[in-house]
Amino acid sequence: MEYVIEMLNIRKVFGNFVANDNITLQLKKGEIHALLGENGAGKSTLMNVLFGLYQPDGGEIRVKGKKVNIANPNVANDLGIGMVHQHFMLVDTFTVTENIILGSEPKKGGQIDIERAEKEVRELSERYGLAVDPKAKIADISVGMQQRVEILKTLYRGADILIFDEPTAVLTPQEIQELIQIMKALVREGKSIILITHKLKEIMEVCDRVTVIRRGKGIGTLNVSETNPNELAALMVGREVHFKTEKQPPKVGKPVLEIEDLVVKDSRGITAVDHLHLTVHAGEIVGIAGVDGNGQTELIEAITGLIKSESGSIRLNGKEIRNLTPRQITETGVGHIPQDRHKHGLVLDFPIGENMVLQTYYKEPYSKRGILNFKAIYDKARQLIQEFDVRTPDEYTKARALSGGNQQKAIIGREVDRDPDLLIAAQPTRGLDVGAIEFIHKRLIEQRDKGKAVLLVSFELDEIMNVSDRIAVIYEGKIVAIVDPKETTEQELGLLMAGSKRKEAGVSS
Amino acid sequence: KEEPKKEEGKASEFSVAMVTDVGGIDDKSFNQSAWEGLQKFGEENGLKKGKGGYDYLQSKGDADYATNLNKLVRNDFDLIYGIGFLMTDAITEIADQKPDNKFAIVDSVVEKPNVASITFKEHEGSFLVGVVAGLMTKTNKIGFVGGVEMPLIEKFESGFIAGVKAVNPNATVEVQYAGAFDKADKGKAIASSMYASGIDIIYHAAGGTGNGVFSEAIDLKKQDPNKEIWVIGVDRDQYEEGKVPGTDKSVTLTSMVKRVDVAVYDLATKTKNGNFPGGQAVEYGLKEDGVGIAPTSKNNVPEDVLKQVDEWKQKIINGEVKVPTTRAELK
Amino acid sequence: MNENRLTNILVPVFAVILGIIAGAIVMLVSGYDPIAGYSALLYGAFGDRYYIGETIRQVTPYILAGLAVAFAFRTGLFNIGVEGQLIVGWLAAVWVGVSFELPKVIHLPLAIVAAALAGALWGFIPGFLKARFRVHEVIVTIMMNYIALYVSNAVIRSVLSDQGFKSEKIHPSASLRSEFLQSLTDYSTLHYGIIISLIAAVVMWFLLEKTTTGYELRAVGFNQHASHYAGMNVNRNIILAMVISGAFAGIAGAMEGLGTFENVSVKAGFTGVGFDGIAVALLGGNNAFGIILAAILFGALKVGALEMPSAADVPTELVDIVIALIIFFVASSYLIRLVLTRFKKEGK
Amino acid sequence: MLHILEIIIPSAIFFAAPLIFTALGGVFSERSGVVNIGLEGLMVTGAFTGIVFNLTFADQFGEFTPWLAMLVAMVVASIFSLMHAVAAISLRADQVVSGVAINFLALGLSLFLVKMWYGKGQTDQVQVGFDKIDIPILSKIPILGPILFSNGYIPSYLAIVLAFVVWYVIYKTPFGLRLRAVGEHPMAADTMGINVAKMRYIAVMLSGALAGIGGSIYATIISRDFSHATISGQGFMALAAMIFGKWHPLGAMGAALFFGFAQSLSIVGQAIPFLKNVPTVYLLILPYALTILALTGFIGRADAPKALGTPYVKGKR
Ligand SMILES: Nc1ncnc2c1ncn2[C@@H]1O[C@H](COP(=O)(O)OP(=O)(O)OP(=O)(O)O)[C@@H](O)[C@H]1O
Ligand SMILES: Nc1ncnc2c1ncn2[C@@H]1O[C@H](COP(=O)(O)OP(=O)(O)OP(=O)(O)O)[C@@H](O)[C@H]1O
Ligand SMILES: [Mg+2]
Ligand SMILES: [Mg+2]
Repeated sequence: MEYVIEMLNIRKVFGNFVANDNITLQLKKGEIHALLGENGAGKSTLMNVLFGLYQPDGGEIRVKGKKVNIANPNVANDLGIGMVHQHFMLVDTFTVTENIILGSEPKKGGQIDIERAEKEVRELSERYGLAVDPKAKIADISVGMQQRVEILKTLYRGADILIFDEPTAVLTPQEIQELIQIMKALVREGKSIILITHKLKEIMEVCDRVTVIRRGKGIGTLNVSETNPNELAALMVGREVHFKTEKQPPKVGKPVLEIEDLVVKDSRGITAVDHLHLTVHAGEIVGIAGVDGNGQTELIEAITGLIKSESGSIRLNGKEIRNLTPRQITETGVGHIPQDRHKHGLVLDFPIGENMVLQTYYKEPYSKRGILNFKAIYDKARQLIQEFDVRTPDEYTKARALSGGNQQKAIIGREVDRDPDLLIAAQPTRGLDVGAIEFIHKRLIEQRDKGKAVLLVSFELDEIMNVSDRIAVIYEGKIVAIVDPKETTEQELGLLMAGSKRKEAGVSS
Repeated sequence: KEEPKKEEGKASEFSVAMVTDVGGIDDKSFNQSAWEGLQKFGEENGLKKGKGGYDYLQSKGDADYATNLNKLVRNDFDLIYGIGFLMTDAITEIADQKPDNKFAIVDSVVEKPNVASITFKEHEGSFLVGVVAGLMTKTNKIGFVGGVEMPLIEKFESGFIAGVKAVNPNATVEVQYAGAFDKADKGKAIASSMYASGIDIIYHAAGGTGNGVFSEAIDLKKQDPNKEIWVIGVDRDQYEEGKVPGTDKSVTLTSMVKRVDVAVYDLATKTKNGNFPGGQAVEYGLKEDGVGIAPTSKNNVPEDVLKQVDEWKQKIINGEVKVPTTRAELK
Repeated sequence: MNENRLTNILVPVFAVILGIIAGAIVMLVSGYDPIAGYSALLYGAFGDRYYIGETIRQVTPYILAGLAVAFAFRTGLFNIGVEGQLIVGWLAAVWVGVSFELPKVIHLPLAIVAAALAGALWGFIPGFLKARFRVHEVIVTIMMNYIALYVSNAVIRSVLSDQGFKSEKIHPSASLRSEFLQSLTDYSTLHYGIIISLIAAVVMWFLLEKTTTGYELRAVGFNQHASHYAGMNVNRNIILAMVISGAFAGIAGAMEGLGTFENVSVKAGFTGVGFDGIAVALLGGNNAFGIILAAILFGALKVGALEMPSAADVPTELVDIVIALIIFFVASSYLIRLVLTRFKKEGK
Repeated sequence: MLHILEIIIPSAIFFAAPLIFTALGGVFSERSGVVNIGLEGLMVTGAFTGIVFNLTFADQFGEFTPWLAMLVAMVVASIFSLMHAVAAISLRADQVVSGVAINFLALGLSLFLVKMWYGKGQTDQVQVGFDKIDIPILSKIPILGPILFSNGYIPSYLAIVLAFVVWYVIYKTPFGLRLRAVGEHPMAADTMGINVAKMRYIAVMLSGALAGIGGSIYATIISRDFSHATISGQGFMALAAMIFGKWHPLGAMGAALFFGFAQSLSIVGQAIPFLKNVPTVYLLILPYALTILALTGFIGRADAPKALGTPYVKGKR
């Protein structure tokens, strides 16, 4: 049999919820096989079943033709199955080597033979072109590097079937390209790969075949060469999807956000934003393109008051807001869709309703003389849930219980509803499926058309190119170029982001 | 206000009970002693333990005193003891509320017509063990470990120092308070530092804290059997507490016994016979055999020293010597 | 939604039942008569008006200590320092009660306010250290307990002392005691504090659930980052939470100082009320109404236990075992929930 | 001055020893991600078991009694800690709450049994304790010998040795690596084939075992009997030592020694000339105040194991 893995009619039930409903997936030796589906379609669940983290409630798994019972990840390891998880499974305080050897440590006496381990890790990383420093602490290395550690973990255990669960969601374009090369190298070495991703372009680029699932059900398996992104998207969502969000030319008004000579240090005291200039006008979307770690996070946190900046000026509608408190800045008219929705965006243990007034609870009509008015709060919540299509049982449900996409919609609803003059959106679609992405893009453009200034930060070049009216490229804390999305290419942007080519910095805009 | 009717049919029996503080009836101290007196009284009068006979209630904290005393009132005991000065407030209050009941308090004075107060001249007993210490010390350095610094323990301290100075003006007495009656660890640490600094006899008036003093002395003695170090026990004969394992020796030089049992027994008998000394404060001293030194003292204290102790005892009983009860009087 | 709420109520109920059954088993195994034991307990807690009075008196500080623990819990903090805050509150209340002579309408509230302030101060320190230096409040509050104990003992000895180990009685104008309540309960130590503690429960509920301050406190308790993002002053809220929690604890101390004892004496060790407050808060689900019920239960158990040795020969410690097991079952509520869900499914 | 050190240091060490054992137990438990506020109760269990065993079997085992009592206390306390393990690991209980329950239960149960067996509130005093020794050779070193190696109890020295052993186990062995992984990121450990629940059970039981030793040596050396007041707060101090020591075995040992020193100073201080006039209360609160200051000053932020306090539920994110 040519299949190395066969998952036949797999069924997995959580309580009353059927996450996997008779899904079949067959993996050929030496292929890269994509697994595609909306958020919550059941992809991670299926792979967790294969990796032994969940036990299936029905169906069977064959490895190289032999029926197996994968009772736990140890069994999966023994069968040569390795998994790179959607959320990294790395111990931050450990070194690269310690993470890799965890669970199968080489020993000398009763002690871990750390030198041998480091040597093995170095050898392995050289063999597959996965450059890492075996002695570095995980907390100190980049996300891309961390992912290589994840891959090394599986290789160290001799896996020849690798599962990648949304590996590119957290990577920069450069890192994605590197990963693609790594995957190709792995396949050349005789490994087989299952790749979960929402990015159809990636599937088209590296995959041989693709299996699509929708709401827990298998839709079918196609050869990548015989399909196209539109078909895949339609299969996945169950309807037509528009990738290019339609939009009118911008009606640019007066400057809303004016940043001059801004200097911000990061938590370690290193200059992250370095004498930066940027202006965003009413009625336009300015996209900030850049490789992760070039000061985007610090820039946004400085504008919104989450961290203090060193010097320079930030004006909103002409009023200086630099180093005001977050509350003062919010009240001046800034809305912020934060990058990390769990950390900053929501109080997960509050009901959706109370989350909807997170910045406005102290104002009328939500409270009067210090006393909350729950009727007003939940009326507002119901309205926003309706308007922004937040899928939740009701407004009393805890935010924690919602899927990422719906949490994001709730946040966007809240921020937009406050009617801010400036809307900052940081990674607003990270990890979301195409349907949700489309919805969110429409909302951003709608805000622009209402005459708001929108500042969009994203690592997704597609998103930047698609949604922005102007693109500001950030590199090492400076805006190194301002380009028109209609006149640029991904290649040019990529070069700018890598700092290799400088255009006239956009002070003049 | 109406008093609950007393039950019928118990007329002939006389019942007594006591409330202990947190120490309980096995505290190797006054609670235990009081209970022994009560038991003796009960047995001699053919009473049963429990309601209608003789009984005790142990308190688990300050808040229980009043409740426990009240509980005994409600169980119709004829005479109710509160053991320890901590019970003072509770007895005072309840004596007012229940004027028809008879109460007694040990170690404190409550001036109410239905309360008999029992106190001891601890300073007199302490003086005698002070004499022993003063005569027996080799280093002329003596220690005193008190539980909590308060007037009652000051009586022990002052009497003891007076005793030492009376026979050995050159000896010094170092005084330390542990701040608690149930902190053996503090007792041990204090003892450890005292012995290390050359003190060879420690008198403790510290209840459970004193356990630590014994433990340190025993351990030192075990390590070096030739070491001349002693503990003076308090309240009861603490000879057993000082036993050094593997030997028949004890580090207990002598003990200052306080015969709470005698007093409790005495008062119960008087009350049964219709002579309840309500409103009076009875003080038990050397004369009344209410305090004294333990009979086991002869094991470790030579004959001649004991003879001198006896002489001093007579002087105190005669009134020739007046033992100070406070530091001020000591000076 | 409703089903969830039902489970939330059923869990503590089952925990209590299981705890009591386990206590009976312990008695059986140890050769005691569980029926006699529990009857004595019941009698000792509610047997007549005197016992009822004593039980309510015990419930009073339990409610307040429970509120103190719960308030901190709800705001994401674990206040093990209720014991120490209670001790300083007690001291402050008695100090005001002893040192001033004022009309009752001023004196009594003043003494209670002093207790609340003292407790609040004792809560402020760990709150401030957490806010300013991110020091773990659990250790600081543990340390503050000891400091409270020793400092208050020293103050009693040197400043308030009557005979060296306790203060004088407070003036009647600062007392919570009442002839009326005493005559009603045959001279129990019952005092008006129970009313204050019930009011405090309402205050806690209202403050947390109905006010913007409560909203902020809860938000900060759940997610400091999101609260900062939303413009709340995280540090201020951490401190405020500890201060309010400490104030509740301080008032609990006032109940002892102005009601039960009417003085304060040198303590050899902790009162235990503050630690029992943890149990009360947990059983009460950290909610004001639940705390009242839990305090009644624990108060009855504690007071009733005193009857067990004399009436049934059972050591009072049995009650501590029962309380411990109840907490244990509440903590392990997953088990109870699991059984409940099973049960419901089968019922359908 | 030297003489004062000869007084203070040995007593600092014997105060510290029970704390060291217990804090090391805490390190195991918390490194695996299980909060253990129940250390106090586990010490109570150890103290109770140690004393009862000693009283019952002193005649049979003579000089070995305290050692056997220590081992039995270790076993009993580790079995008792299973309750915390079951609640915290298998039943997903709030770990702080379950620890509080352990504390209440240990004290209630042991006093209940004391009353039942001995008919009174506290046990008799044990007759056979640990011996004080001067360590051969080392105690002869000038200056240091009398201060550090004389007049000590063997278990105290064992405690210090054990801290190094625990350090080795946690930082140098596969078991230690897995233990730390489970406490930092249990799901990562799970995907690496490590049985998270098993590791945590082992860790909690180790904490029970070590706290049991701590409790039993405390009772045997210091109080010599068991009562409600025998263990009163030492478990919490051990917990503080563990946190103060940043969840590191040697740190915990250092912190415990520091507490022991402060405690010892507060008692011996009254006998030191220049401290004599300081009111006792300042010396009494010194260890606690210093701990707070130390936490605020030098190590402001102690980073707890990341997964501390969260039950691990397979498949939950
Ligand atoms: N542990 C669980 N308990 C209950 N339900 C779960 C659990 N894990 C997943 N689910 C349910 O199964 C569904 C499928 O989840 P899964 O994580 O497999 O989705 P996915 O396809 O990987 O989505 P995404 O693209 O967002 O990663 C979820 O929508 C959720 O409702
Ligand atoms: N352990 C769980 N128990 C119950 N429901 C769960 C559990 N884990 C996940 N879910 C459900 O899974 C859904 C979220 O799925 P999933 O995490 O795949 O979404 P997502 O969009 O990928 O979110 P994220 O952005 O966090 O990755 C929600 O409906 C949630 O209720
Ligand atoms: Mg997924
Ligand atoms: Mg996802």
